[in-house]
Amino acid sequence: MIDFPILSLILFIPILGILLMVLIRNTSERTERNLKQTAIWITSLNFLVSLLLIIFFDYENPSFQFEEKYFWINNGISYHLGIDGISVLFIVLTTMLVPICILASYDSIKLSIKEYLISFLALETFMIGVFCSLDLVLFYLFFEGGLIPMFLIIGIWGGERRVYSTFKFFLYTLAGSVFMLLAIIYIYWNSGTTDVQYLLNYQFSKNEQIILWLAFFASFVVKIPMWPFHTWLPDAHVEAPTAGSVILAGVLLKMAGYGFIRFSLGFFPDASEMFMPMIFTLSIIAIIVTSLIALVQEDMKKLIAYSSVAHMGFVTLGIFTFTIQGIEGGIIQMISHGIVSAALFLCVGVVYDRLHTREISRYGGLVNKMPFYAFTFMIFILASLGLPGTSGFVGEFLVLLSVFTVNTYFALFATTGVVLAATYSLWLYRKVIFGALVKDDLVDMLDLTRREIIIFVPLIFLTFFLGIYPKPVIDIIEPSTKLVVENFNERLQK
Amino acid sequence: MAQSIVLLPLIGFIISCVISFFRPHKNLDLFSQVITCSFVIISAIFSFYIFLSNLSDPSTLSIKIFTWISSGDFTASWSIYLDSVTRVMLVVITSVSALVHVYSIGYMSHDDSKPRFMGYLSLFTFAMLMLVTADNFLQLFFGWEGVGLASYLLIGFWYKKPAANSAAIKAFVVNRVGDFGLALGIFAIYVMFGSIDYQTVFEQAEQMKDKDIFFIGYEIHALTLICCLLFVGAMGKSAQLFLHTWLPDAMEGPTPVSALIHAATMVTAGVFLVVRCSPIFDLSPIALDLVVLVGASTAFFAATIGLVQNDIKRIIAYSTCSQLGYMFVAAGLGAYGIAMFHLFTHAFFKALLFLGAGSVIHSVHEEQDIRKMGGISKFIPLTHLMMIIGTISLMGFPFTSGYYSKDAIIETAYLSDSSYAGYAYYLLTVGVFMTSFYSWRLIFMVFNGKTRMAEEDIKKVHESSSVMIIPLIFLSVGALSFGYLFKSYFMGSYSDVFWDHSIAHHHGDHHDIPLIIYYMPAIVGIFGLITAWYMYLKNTKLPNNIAQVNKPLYQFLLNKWYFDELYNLIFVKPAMAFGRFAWKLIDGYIIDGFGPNGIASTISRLSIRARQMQSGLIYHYAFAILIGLSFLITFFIFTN
Amino acid sequence: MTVTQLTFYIFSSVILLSALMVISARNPVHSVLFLILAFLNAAGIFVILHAEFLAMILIIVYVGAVAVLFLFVVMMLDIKTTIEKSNILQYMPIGLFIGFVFIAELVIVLINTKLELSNMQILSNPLNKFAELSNTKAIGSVLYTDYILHFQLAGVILLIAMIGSIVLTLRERSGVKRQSVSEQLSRSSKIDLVDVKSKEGIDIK
Amino acid sequence: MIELNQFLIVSALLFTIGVIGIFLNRKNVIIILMSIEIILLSVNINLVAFSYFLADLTGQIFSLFVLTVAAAEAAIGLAILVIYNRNAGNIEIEKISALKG
Amino acid sequence: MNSLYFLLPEIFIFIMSVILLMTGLFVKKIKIINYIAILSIVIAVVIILNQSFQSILQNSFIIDEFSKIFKVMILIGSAASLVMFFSSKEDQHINLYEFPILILFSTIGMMVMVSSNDLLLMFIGLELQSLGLYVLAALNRNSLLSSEAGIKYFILGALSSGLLLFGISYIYGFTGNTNFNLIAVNYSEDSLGLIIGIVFVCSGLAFKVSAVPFHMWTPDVYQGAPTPITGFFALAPKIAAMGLLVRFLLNSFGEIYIDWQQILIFISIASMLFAAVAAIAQTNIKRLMAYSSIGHIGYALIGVACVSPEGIKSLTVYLMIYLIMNISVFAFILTMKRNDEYFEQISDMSGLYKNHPLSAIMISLMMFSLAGIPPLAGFFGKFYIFMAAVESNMFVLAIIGIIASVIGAFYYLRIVKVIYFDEPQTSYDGVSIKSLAVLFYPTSLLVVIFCFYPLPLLKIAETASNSFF
Repeated sequence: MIDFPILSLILFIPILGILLMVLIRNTSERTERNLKQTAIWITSLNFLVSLLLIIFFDYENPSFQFEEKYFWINNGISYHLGIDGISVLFIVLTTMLVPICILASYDSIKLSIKEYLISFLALETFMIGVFCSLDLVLFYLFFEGGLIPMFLIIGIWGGERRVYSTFKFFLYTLAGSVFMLLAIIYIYWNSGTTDVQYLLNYQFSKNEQIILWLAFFASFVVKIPMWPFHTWLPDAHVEAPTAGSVILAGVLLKMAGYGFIRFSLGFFPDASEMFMPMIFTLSIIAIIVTSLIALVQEDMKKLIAYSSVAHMGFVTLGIFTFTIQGIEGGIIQMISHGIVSAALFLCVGVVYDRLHTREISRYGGLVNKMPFYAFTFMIFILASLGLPGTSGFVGEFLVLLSVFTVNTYFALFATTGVVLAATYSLWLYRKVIFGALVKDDLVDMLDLTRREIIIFVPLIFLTFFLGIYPKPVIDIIEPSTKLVVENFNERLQK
Repeated sequence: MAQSIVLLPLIGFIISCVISFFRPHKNLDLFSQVITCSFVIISAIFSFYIFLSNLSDPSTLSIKIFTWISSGDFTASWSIYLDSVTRVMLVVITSVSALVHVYSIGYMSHDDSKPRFMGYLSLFTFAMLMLVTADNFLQLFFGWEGVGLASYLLIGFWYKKPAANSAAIKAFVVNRVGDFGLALGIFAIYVMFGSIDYQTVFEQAEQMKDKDIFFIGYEIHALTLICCLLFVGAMGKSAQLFLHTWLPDAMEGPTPVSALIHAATMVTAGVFLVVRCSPIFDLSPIALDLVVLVGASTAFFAATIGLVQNDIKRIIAYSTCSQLGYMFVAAGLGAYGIAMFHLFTHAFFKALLFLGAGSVIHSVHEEQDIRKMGGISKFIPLTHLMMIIGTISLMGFPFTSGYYSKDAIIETAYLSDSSYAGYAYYLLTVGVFMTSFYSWRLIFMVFNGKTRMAEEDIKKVHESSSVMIIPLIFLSVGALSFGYLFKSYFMGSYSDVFWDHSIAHHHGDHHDIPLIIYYMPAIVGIFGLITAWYMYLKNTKLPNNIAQVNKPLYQFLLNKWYFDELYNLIFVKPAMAFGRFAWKLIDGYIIDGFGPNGIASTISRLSIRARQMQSGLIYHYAFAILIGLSFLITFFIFTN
Repeated sequence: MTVTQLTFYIFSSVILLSALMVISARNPVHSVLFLILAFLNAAGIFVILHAEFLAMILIIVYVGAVAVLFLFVVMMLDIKTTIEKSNILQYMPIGLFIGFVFIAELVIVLINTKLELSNMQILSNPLNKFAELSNTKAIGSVLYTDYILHFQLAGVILLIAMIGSIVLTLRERSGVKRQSVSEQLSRSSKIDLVDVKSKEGIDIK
Repeated sequence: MIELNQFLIVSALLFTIGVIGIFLNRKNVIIILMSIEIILLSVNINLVAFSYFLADLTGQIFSLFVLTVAAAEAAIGLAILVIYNRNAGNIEIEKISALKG
Repeated sequence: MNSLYFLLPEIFIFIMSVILLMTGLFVKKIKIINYIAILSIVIAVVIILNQSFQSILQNSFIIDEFSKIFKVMILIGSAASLVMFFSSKEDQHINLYEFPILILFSTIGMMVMVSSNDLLLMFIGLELQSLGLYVLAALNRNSLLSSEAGIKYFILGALSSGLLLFGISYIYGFTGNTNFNLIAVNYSEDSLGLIIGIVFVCSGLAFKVSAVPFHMWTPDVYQGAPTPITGFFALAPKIAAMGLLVRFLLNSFGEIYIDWQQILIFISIASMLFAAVAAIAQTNIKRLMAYSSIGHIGYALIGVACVSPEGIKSLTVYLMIYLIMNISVFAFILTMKRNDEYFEQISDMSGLYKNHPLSAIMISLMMFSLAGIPPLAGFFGKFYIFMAAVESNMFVLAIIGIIASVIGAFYYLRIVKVIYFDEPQTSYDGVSIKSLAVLFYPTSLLVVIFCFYPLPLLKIAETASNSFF
């Protein structure tokens, strides 16, 4: 443990970067390069600093660490940061993905690069804030604040229907989360504070729990997204620039999963228990229906987007089993999905940069020209379909295992998702990569550049690391998860 | 040593994987071939060593390498678990794999991505070894899926061929359906036993005998459920009835692959699983009955299809399917040792057949249709010989390997008092006839009789290189002698010592079997041989006539009982249709239409209405004020 | 019915009728005249209510100034009597309905209204405080004391009205020649003294 | 004696006439200005009546200020009307709708 | 003469405006007049801040924290519109020296409004303000739109004054007093006449704050009036009328709030929803801002409807943030001109990000802030309002509020969309005009960094609410 306010530092380094970049004026080619490099260095620095969190993390301690608390709005609502085993990994995931995103858009973004980078840095702050704030208002601030840069990222640098998509994304998620705001306010008046630590031991009456749970649910269900509130996701993904999709899939969706664990389970155990069948049902529908939808997609990104919905279905399933395995499985599934789907979007981005289309039918036989690419893509496709040995498997397995212990019906249905995942993933891979190279415009496709390889290597490494030796990661999560489960069971009113 | 058996192929895979990126480079190609082959050969030698030492010391050995997943009270480790079953499997896998590796050097000599192929083979070997050396169900599952992956990669090795790609996906997906059952089985095991380690599970199995589990609304006997679910996995991997459709299609891959994966090793993983879990299976008569039922049906069903197929590899594939059915019958009847024995012998003669077929295909320039061959034995006599050895072993000709193992199965079926033993016995016996018939049909149509090849093609037919023939010779030795050599260990007098608690044992009274029963398989087999000879060498018009007369039946068999079409109709098409429906109609029309888009358009319509209300005319504005005022006043008058 | 009551009824009915005429007369001039009539009768009601000063003011300010202003503007703008458009009928029913509801509610409320003076504390300017003074004097005595701020602010209101009216209606027409005395007087700006050499003359700009 | 509510009802009727004059009027703006004067007059009657019945002078003072304000309003209203007439060439209510939507 | 001392700010501004009125006749430089006007406002602010609490003139004029805060806000709004006035060029028609003077006079009216504790004073303050505003709306004498705006504003304003007065007469009649505190002593519980009076007064005031359904004038007047004046309309009078509404309702009818709370809830809901929906179809930025202000007033009214210390606090915070945001937005709207010609269509803003990237960022953030997206200041405004609503258990109001804010977010986003996503057009002059830059950048920055240190504003708001509870 260290006393230095390291979380604030991580939060503010990107803001510092923004200020720095605002000062860089003009838009000549050289300054553009300066801008990009500044952004990369700043975010990499932030990544390194965030690694300190892991290094100094106290593995035995299940409660919050690196706490910071300053007076902010009033005695009940303060600037309170802190992380535990559940959140620390998400922070590192975020800080890792942002430099990758910036690197990924190094050449593909030509227009207003400055604003682009500023948006990303701002987004980074918001995302990190979500995972480390221990005050509900602060949490909401970050949770919603991320919409602004994301709106711009999709809207300015997106594809053809970007306006529709970005509005849908923004308004949909906003509409969901405002209810959470009301709930937060209600909590404030009810308990006199919005401090998470305090509220984790605060008992709401059963009826209150139901309403508040639903309000939080409204926010998370859209964000995660769960069927039938998922339709914004494919649109947003399809139109977003590559890096935008990466962040969207990699981090933004996880906020909701994190919220479910931290708040829905933490504050409202009775309501969570009560709504468990609903969550399960929706998750199952999400897993099966969106997998089937993914099966018939013609657009690569849309396919991956729908698969994200299915994967997130596993996450919610796991979380709402209220078992250690389930929650840990959910977290690992989120982290894994953060890596794998991010990488898949990057993979799509690679060919999109070259051919400027995401239509599956425009591709075919890329392996002939791009062996490295084919290899990389293969790894992530496999991880996405949950092959043992890759990160995708561990989470999925733990989730299904825990679901089975809770309810065999749901386990039965959820497991069919595994079969479907294999189908659509391999189908996509086959259409894009395999086959003879017959399309004229594919003849000149170049394989991964050095920059792209640099992007993928850490992701590949992590995919396997998490798949083969996830123990260090689980060790970080375990004490806090245990606490969550114990807390949940203790406070359950019979 | 045990670790190196498992790891060497992995290293080989990684090296060739790296090499494959720097293609095309002759030296590197060679390097990768040498590396992978030598690594696998080394591990084969080690395996033999371990196997032979097992004959004297059959103790169980478990080496934990490191923890894989540990969450709450759930733990699973990477480990190596050696007992008799594993040791047998190690021998089968590594030796066949080593031979196939070597064989591939020759077979793939014209391919331009050799390192990749060799790498995949090594990867497969690694995954298969992981499967058999697992000490818990999760690692087993890892290997299980790993071999699925390797199979996928190898079937789709010639990625330019659309059929190969489809077959690869089909193999993977159908296997996944099996895995689905296996995974559920593992979950159920965890729920019941609180652990998924073999040792814990098997030790506690006896106590769980009478426990029930609540599964999808029913109270079910726990062990039966577990076994059935595990068996679903086994069915997928071993291409048993209903989940068999991928295996014939998998023949799109290169032939060494078929030999290694789809004959000798991967498909037997299902049998391995049942044998491995024999302590549980033994406690669940219902599950065992199911195994028998499915196994016997498959044995019969696959054989019927094999009768009429024309693709050389597909015939052997159906034969594999059928033989796997035999193994399951044995396992299902509680004769796990016999099942393992048939697995063991089958690996060799089936690999021999496949590699021989590969050699044939290689000689006749990638032609696989036996109707377009014929009379080429004089060009490739060695191959012909090897194929005949394989075939006699397969048909169970006395004193060949197959004879011992297959006979044992049929005898067991005859003797067993299991409820489906009779059913199995008759089907298997008929199966023997059909096996013999289609095997010989293949031999006769390929090697004997008048050639049906084009003039210029037949001139180019030549014997394969020695690098391909030598593995065949090794295998043929196995196919001929291993049955005799090891029968006493697997099922005979030494079997108790040999298996040493690694499988469940039955010490039933030794019944006397009527001689006619004892010789029945051999007689039926020879009868099959004669029939084939008559139909395909003597009276070559007969097959056609029979086909003409029984056209529906012929078509039914030729189209593999229409399973593919049926699945297409039941699963694939509805899934796609539902996907499209869910996408366009539910997502697009209902959710979006009434959700975001609907609300948005409603609001914008309202907005236009509101805009029209702002007419610009003062008296309208004043009127609005008055209405507001009247409303408020009315409201208050009526509330007070 | 007493005389007071009678006069009240006469005054009020004339007020109402003339008010109706104001809004319905076709000729705006007539409207203004009816407005004046209404004011005059209102002054009468004021007298009934013993507010003599206000009655006078109403006549002086309203009839004398405001109404005349109206009349003046009506004349100045030369408003034509327009023919009613047909669409008035379209809105008439709903308008009248709302108006009717409105008035009905007011009347229903007012019919039963009674002041319960007994429980009221009237603290600002109860008339008994000025019992000995005339109405005008009483008003004057509070207007410049208690209401000084209000009174001054009313002055500001009138000032604004004045400034506003001037600002708005003052028209600076271009091309209108005006006499600027100061500019005329400051001759330095307009007159150059030039030495004219003989026989050369100067250029006239 | 005349009751308070009689005055109030007269005043309410007058008020309503004024209001109706604003929104049922389709002629010109001047009539509207006059309607406003009628409304203010009704207010004055109210105030004076209350003043009388409450025996309180405040109502009359109030009424005085209302008169003042009414005068000022009339002045400004007419001024605006004049410049509108100057710009548009008419003061027909139906035509005052350049700003809308 | 104690009383006069307490009236010092009002008197000072009055004297200054009369002096300016005189000097204006001789000084041709209108800028100088404007500078002096701004200066006098600044001085007035200083005086106000140094005033002590007092109620004078038989308790009809109150100086307390609430009135001081609101007066300062009003003066800031007025000063901001005077600064905006600098941007109008010499040849423009509103370039009259009466402009600052009229604004000063109106400002006096508003200051009286927020201090008044008496129906009569309230009415006079209101009229003082309104008359100035009527003239200002029509100030561009040669423009048809401006004079039409003037005429509409005037007629409807006079009508609303009529309603207000009618209501006042009833309140006076049924309580026998005009002083708010005395009214509070005298009302009888079940007097329908009184309630009708309250309804009428509320309607009149709702007109002044432009709450639905008394809002119809707002878009037209905003559009027709010259832009600096529109800015003024959006800033000061709303705040003044809101302050007046609060004082009137709380001081005189605080006890029977159950009766009038319904009115506020109704107009608040109507305002929020209607503004959010109606703004979507707008194409003119000034009209859009009109609807925006209607919506914001709807939210602010929630604060009043709560009738709680938290409610008044949230109202004050909301109005302060509203003021800051609107100054910024109107300063920006004034920069939307090419070759000295104003462009008011939203579509004219396309491509702003290319020509003026910084102001594009700022105005976009401002739009997000208006939409109430965290972490910008606008969020905190709404946050406090909802805090108050939830505290008072007005969940329906809060839920409708958030729904409206989501709908409303759409039209703010549309502006961001035009700025960033649409094809660029010819450039504006940009925020090159110093006077506007002075307004635009600091306010924008304030909105962005508000979240870091919101405490001062909250403290101020708290003291404001302490004046009542």
